[in-house]
Amino acid sequence: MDNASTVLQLLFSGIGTGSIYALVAVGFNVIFKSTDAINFSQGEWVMMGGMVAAATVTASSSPVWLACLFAVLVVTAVGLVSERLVILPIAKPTPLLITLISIGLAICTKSAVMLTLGKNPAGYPGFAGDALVTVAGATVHSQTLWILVITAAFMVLAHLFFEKTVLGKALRAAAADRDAAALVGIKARSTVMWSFAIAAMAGAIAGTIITPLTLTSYDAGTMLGFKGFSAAMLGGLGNLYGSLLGGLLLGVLEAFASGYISSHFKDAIAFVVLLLILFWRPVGLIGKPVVEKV
Amino acid sequence: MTGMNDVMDRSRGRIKSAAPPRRAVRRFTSDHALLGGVWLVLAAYPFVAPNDFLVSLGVLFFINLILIASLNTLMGFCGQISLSHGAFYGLGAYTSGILSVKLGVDPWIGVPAGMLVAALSALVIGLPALRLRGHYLAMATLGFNAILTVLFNELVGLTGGPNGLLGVAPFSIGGLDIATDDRVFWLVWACGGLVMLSILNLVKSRVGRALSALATSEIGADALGVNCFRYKLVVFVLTAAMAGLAGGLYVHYNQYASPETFGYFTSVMLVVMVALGGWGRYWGPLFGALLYTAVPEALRSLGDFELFLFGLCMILVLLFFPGGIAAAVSTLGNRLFGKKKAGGRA
Amino acid sequence: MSFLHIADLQRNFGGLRAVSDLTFSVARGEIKAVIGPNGAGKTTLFNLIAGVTPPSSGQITLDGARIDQLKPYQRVERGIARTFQNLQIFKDMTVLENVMVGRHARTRCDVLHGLFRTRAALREEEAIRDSAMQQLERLGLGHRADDRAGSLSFGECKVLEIARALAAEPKLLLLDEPTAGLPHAETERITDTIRALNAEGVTVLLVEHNMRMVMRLSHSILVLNYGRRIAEGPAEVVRRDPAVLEAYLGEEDDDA
Amino acid sequence: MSGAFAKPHIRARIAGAALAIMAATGAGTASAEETIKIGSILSVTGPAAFLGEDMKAGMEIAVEEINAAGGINGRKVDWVFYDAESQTQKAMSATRRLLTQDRVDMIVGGGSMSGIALAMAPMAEQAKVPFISTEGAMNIVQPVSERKWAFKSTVDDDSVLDRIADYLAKKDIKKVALLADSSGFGQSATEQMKLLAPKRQLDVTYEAFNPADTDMTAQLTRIRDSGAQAIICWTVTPAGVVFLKQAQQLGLGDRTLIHSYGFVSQRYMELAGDAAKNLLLVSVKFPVGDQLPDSDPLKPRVQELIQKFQKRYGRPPNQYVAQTYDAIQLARLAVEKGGKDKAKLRDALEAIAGYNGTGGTFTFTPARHSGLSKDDIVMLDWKNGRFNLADYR
Amino acid sequence: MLEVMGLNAGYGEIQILRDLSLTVEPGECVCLVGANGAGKTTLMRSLSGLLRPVGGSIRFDGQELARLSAHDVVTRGVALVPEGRRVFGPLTVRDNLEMGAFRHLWPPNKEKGRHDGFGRDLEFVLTLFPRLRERLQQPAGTLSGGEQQMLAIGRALMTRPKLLLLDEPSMGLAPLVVKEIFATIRALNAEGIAILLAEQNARMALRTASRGYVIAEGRIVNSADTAALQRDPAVQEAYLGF
Repeated sequence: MDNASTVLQLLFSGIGTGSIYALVAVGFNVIFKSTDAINFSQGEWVMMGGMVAAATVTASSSPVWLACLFAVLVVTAVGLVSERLVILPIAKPTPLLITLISIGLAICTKSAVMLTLGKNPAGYPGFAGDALVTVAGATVHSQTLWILVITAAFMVLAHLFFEKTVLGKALRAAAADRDAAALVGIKARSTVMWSFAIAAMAGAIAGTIITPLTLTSYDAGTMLGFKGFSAAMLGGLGNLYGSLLGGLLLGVLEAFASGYISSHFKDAIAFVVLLLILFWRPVGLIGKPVVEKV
Repeated sequence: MTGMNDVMDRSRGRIKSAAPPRRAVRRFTSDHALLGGVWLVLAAYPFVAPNDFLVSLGVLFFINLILIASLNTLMGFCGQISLSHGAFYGLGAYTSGILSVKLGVDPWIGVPAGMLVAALSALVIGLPALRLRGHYLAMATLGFNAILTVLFNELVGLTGGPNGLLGVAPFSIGGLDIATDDRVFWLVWACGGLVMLSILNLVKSRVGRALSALATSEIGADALGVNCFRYKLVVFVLTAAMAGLAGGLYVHYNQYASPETFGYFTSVMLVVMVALGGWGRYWGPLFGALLYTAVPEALRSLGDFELFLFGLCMILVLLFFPGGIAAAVSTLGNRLFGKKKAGGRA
Repeated sequence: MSFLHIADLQRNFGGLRAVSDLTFSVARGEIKAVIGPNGAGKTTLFNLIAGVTPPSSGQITLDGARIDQLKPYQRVERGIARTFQNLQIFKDMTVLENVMVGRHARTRCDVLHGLFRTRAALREEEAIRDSAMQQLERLGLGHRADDRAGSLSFGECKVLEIARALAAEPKLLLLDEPTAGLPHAETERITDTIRALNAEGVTVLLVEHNMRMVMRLSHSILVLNYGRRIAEGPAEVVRRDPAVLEAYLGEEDDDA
Repeated sequence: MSGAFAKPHIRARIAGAALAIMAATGAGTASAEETIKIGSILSVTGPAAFLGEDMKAGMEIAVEEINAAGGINGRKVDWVFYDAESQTQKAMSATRRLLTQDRVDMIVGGGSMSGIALAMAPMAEQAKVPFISTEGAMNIVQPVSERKWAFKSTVDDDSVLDRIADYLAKKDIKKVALLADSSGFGQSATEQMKLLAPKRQLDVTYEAFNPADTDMTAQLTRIRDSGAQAIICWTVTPAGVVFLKQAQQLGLGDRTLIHSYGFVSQRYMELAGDAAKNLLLVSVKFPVGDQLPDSDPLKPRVQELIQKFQKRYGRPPNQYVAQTYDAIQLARLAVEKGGKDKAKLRDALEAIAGYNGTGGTFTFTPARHSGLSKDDIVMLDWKNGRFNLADYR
Repeated sequence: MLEVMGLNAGYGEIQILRDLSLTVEPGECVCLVGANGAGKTTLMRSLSGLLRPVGGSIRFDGQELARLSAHDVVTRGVALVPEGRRVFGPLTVRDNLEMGAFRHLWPPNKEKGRHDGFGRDLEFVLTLFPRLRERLQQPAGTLSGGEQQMLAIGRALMTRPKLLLLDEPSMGLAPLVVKEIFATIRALNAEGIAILLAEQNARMALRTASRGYVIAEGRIVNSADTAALQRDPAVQEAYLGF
């Protein structure tokens, strides 16, 4: 149990799951930055991505990647519409109220998927079928490699979006200072809408790429959302790179806790470490403390 | 019941006899009288409920009330979030339940022990966690709940694991088992009343004032000599003990406990119910507990649509009454009776 | 003998030195004003004395005892009370309750007394209420005692903050711009109140922009700029100091 | 509506509209004289929903069948169903509703999850109402001294494991790994295996996983290193598919992979794809009813139910349908003999012997409240898109 | 050009501005002096749309602004340089300036040849503040206070305002830097941009503007040309206290 290939095997599985957590954490972060709220529907969007893709694969015999693309578009639209339907009408949007309403949104999203796509677990083959790949003595499912590639690509694209495009910069500007952004003509409420769309997209991507490995069902979202939230906190809320770090760290932590300590208690172990990190660095690994002004 | 009558009589006597400096502090305020009245009305419930099932919902109502009221004290009056109330609820239930199953300990001893365990664990987690703020505090408490959920599930030898803890003894008084719905009702009715009374007392005390001060501005309260951290911790521990009490009542009523009752989802829903009832309003938890107990039962006949409608109701209430139902009721009351009250908190 | 003594006090925020190598004293019974342009470090200095911000280095001594490591509430118990420039009013409580919170450091009944509403707690409560009411009436806010603090005007909030601080029976009162934004009449009354308090033996440290008030009220003035002391002394001396004029009012020259 | 109230007390205002509505939803049914009232609780939402749906369908078919045939001794079945939402608390509430509001004669179905059935059994016990569980765990009906009123229509874990041990013995396999999920279903198997292993001289490595887990690399790596020749996976959740895929991935595909009876689902096999090609499943005979030898007494009934289900739902049924269908039929047998008297119903259940259902041949005795035995269990594999009988006896 | 009539504004139950009126003519530089808390910032926030006034009107070039949100006010040609600079700390200097031009860059297909317009505006700002050119790729949060003030003004200019509102541009800045900023303000005014300047540093403000208002307790208590105000002892009393 302690040879190099085992370590590598665990590392791969940790990074694979961790990538998913990271994507989910990005979703949390994007919405957190524009609203200061925790969006509980994030996990449901992950589930929805997988469910819609699976339904598409079953219903039309379209190739998996096309079905996934379609699912990502659908869920992104759902995110956008959700914001218009339940967040925009809030008369006085406080972070707390948005958070609470997002819990209601999560329940509705979950049950809407159940009512439309059914209760059965769903899945589909990986992008390269179920082929296996051997890397330095560790055997991994080809989909794991796809997960790594797509997560990396998403991170790079997200980075470019936020650093190079007018809209991305506007979202960052609004996150940094809502009033100052309004003063140059950036509508705070549109940035919220865009952030919901981006968060839903990140979630849906995570959902579509993990489903070939783990399957999904209408109630699978809550747990993934919870893990993604933990990853976001671990990295430090409001930081894109923190999400990546937090997600990977949580994934690897779980894999090794499960591999070397106990698979019964691996979640508990992961959370104990997470709490210790939070107590040591109260704003996450790369979070910045907010100085209160008196 | 007689206790409550007593309370009210004494309160009247006190008003008459009290020497009248302009704003003398009375032992029993109008809120105390209202609480006594409400509890008397609630006492009528078993007599009008058409069957034991509805009485059993009444029992759950009081258990939920204790949970939501204790969380409201922490969140509404003290401004601190806790997503680990489900865990404290579970610690109360499992401690007392396990003591009963494994050692045959009497529930009258087991329940206080469960409250103690819940309180101690709150102390241990609160010491580091309450230094965190906002979302990070939420995460820390949520993480604590996640850890305990794993323990409830995996310590099979103690808790019975996912199959649950079986064979918990009911409360009994002098050989009389308090096992049926109508008997348990009086027990939880009394416990709920005591919890509501102590919360009312606390809110109306020097400490309660300090709590609402620190909820608004910790820096402001600090500057007036309030040891904010200590109070946050004390209230966290106190409300954990109350949740432990709810857990003890739950386990000896059902004579069973299983882990998923005390999970992450329960903690989140309790927070939602605090908000729906009326954040930081003394009477809010009454509405929150009513919603939490009755709405799912009322929607049950709708089958698969239940969950969707439940979520929808939640969103609509929050959109139209962001202050919760208690706020809506008091606004309505003020409009009807043209009252203009200064302190809208209690 | 100095009542409050500050020695080599320094506080950095990131790379910024908000307060730098600051040494000064306040004598018992003195009214001392701290002035300086916006951002000179006055509020940071207050936060350091009240304990909101821990110092990066240096010492603060009150009545001969070090207090720089104490928590804010402990400093209140030692006799320091303050008001805030950005008001920290408890908006959802009544005016009277706000002042009653101010009595906190001088009262004892704790959680258990509260839960059981003991006789001791009730008796204490009565005392708190009376003394809080007294403070309010003394500052002319008695008629608003039962109103929600959030409904007070800006000026009334300022007065409320002072009343609240006084409820803690301070020996040293820190006032952060107590009259900023107040109409003339209210400014006058607050000036009189501060003078009266001082006559009762309360030492006052005051940040204020209203120069006339500062000049009339204070026994000495400390001028800060960039977190450093640029002048200190009686009003007449300070107001003629060219460094002060330059820092505080902008340069005199016209060639800009 | 007022007639629905059992105790006509003065109604106070606080009872409120909500309560009145609730009282009306369940209590307003026809007079209890001519009907036999059966209450059922299953989870058709929540994590166990995918089981609950099929289980509910099995009951629906059985109830309809009985009522179409004119009821039981002339009494129609009045069937009351509640969703447990995969939550024990909800199920207990629903049980109280069945017992005190609906006043059912019998409860059939224990919430689709062993944990729920375990909580319901003592309640039925206290109310002295017969309870036929359609869930797996053995302590639902054990010890019989404390479970006089509880019966179960499913196989017992110890019989299933014993049956697997028979198969392993046949193949001369001694080193085994048991990978069970952390639910009640999985934990019960681990417990039973620990009792059985020494008796059958098996060397067992125990591993566990969380049903929500997305990754089992760590557990499977340890199993690989333990040198187990056969791996038994014990779960009803989709995680079982993850197990199959990752076992392939880690090169365990050539070892004997066995899934428990909870995993016999066409859908899972399709999702597992190639990874299921060498898989064996322990099962009741139902999924392969048409392949049974004609001598098997179960064959006609099984085929009948399969056809009925297929016609109604347009897909083949799985064994969950059989186990709830049988449970209702067992209730019917009891009513035929015992009428509406609950104690007599109980005794009648206890006296059922050699009844050929769709899931097996049921025999209850006062000492044993599980109707099925090792003989009702077979081994299946998945080839050419269907389940096949791999090992009959 | 700007005509404020009977403006009432405040926060929650607290009213700050009471029946306030003032005007700014095209190309004018008007200053607003008053003590801390007198209502200068509240007025600036109301004018820019950050705070919705309770009553009164704000007319600009004949259009009513009082009901508009900040992101719409800026499109009408009124830009605020807020108190405390409020630059986008994590964004680079160049991106901050680009955000100033957000309305012209987004949505993308609105206007042809927008890049030319953007480039010209950028060049104008960088010529005005050469120090920003050296720091184009630096995060705005790392700039010194003076540089941040320049950036804040530059960002507001990128919105192509007809009227520039400046709230306490000298706050917390060294005297030399203050001088520089005020020189720029005069230069901008010379370019034809109308300016309304709220400032505690009365000497500087009164020297820069041609006309001034004195504000106290949320009301205008005095208005005159700046030369007169500088000599007026009542102003000295109300504001300076000397």
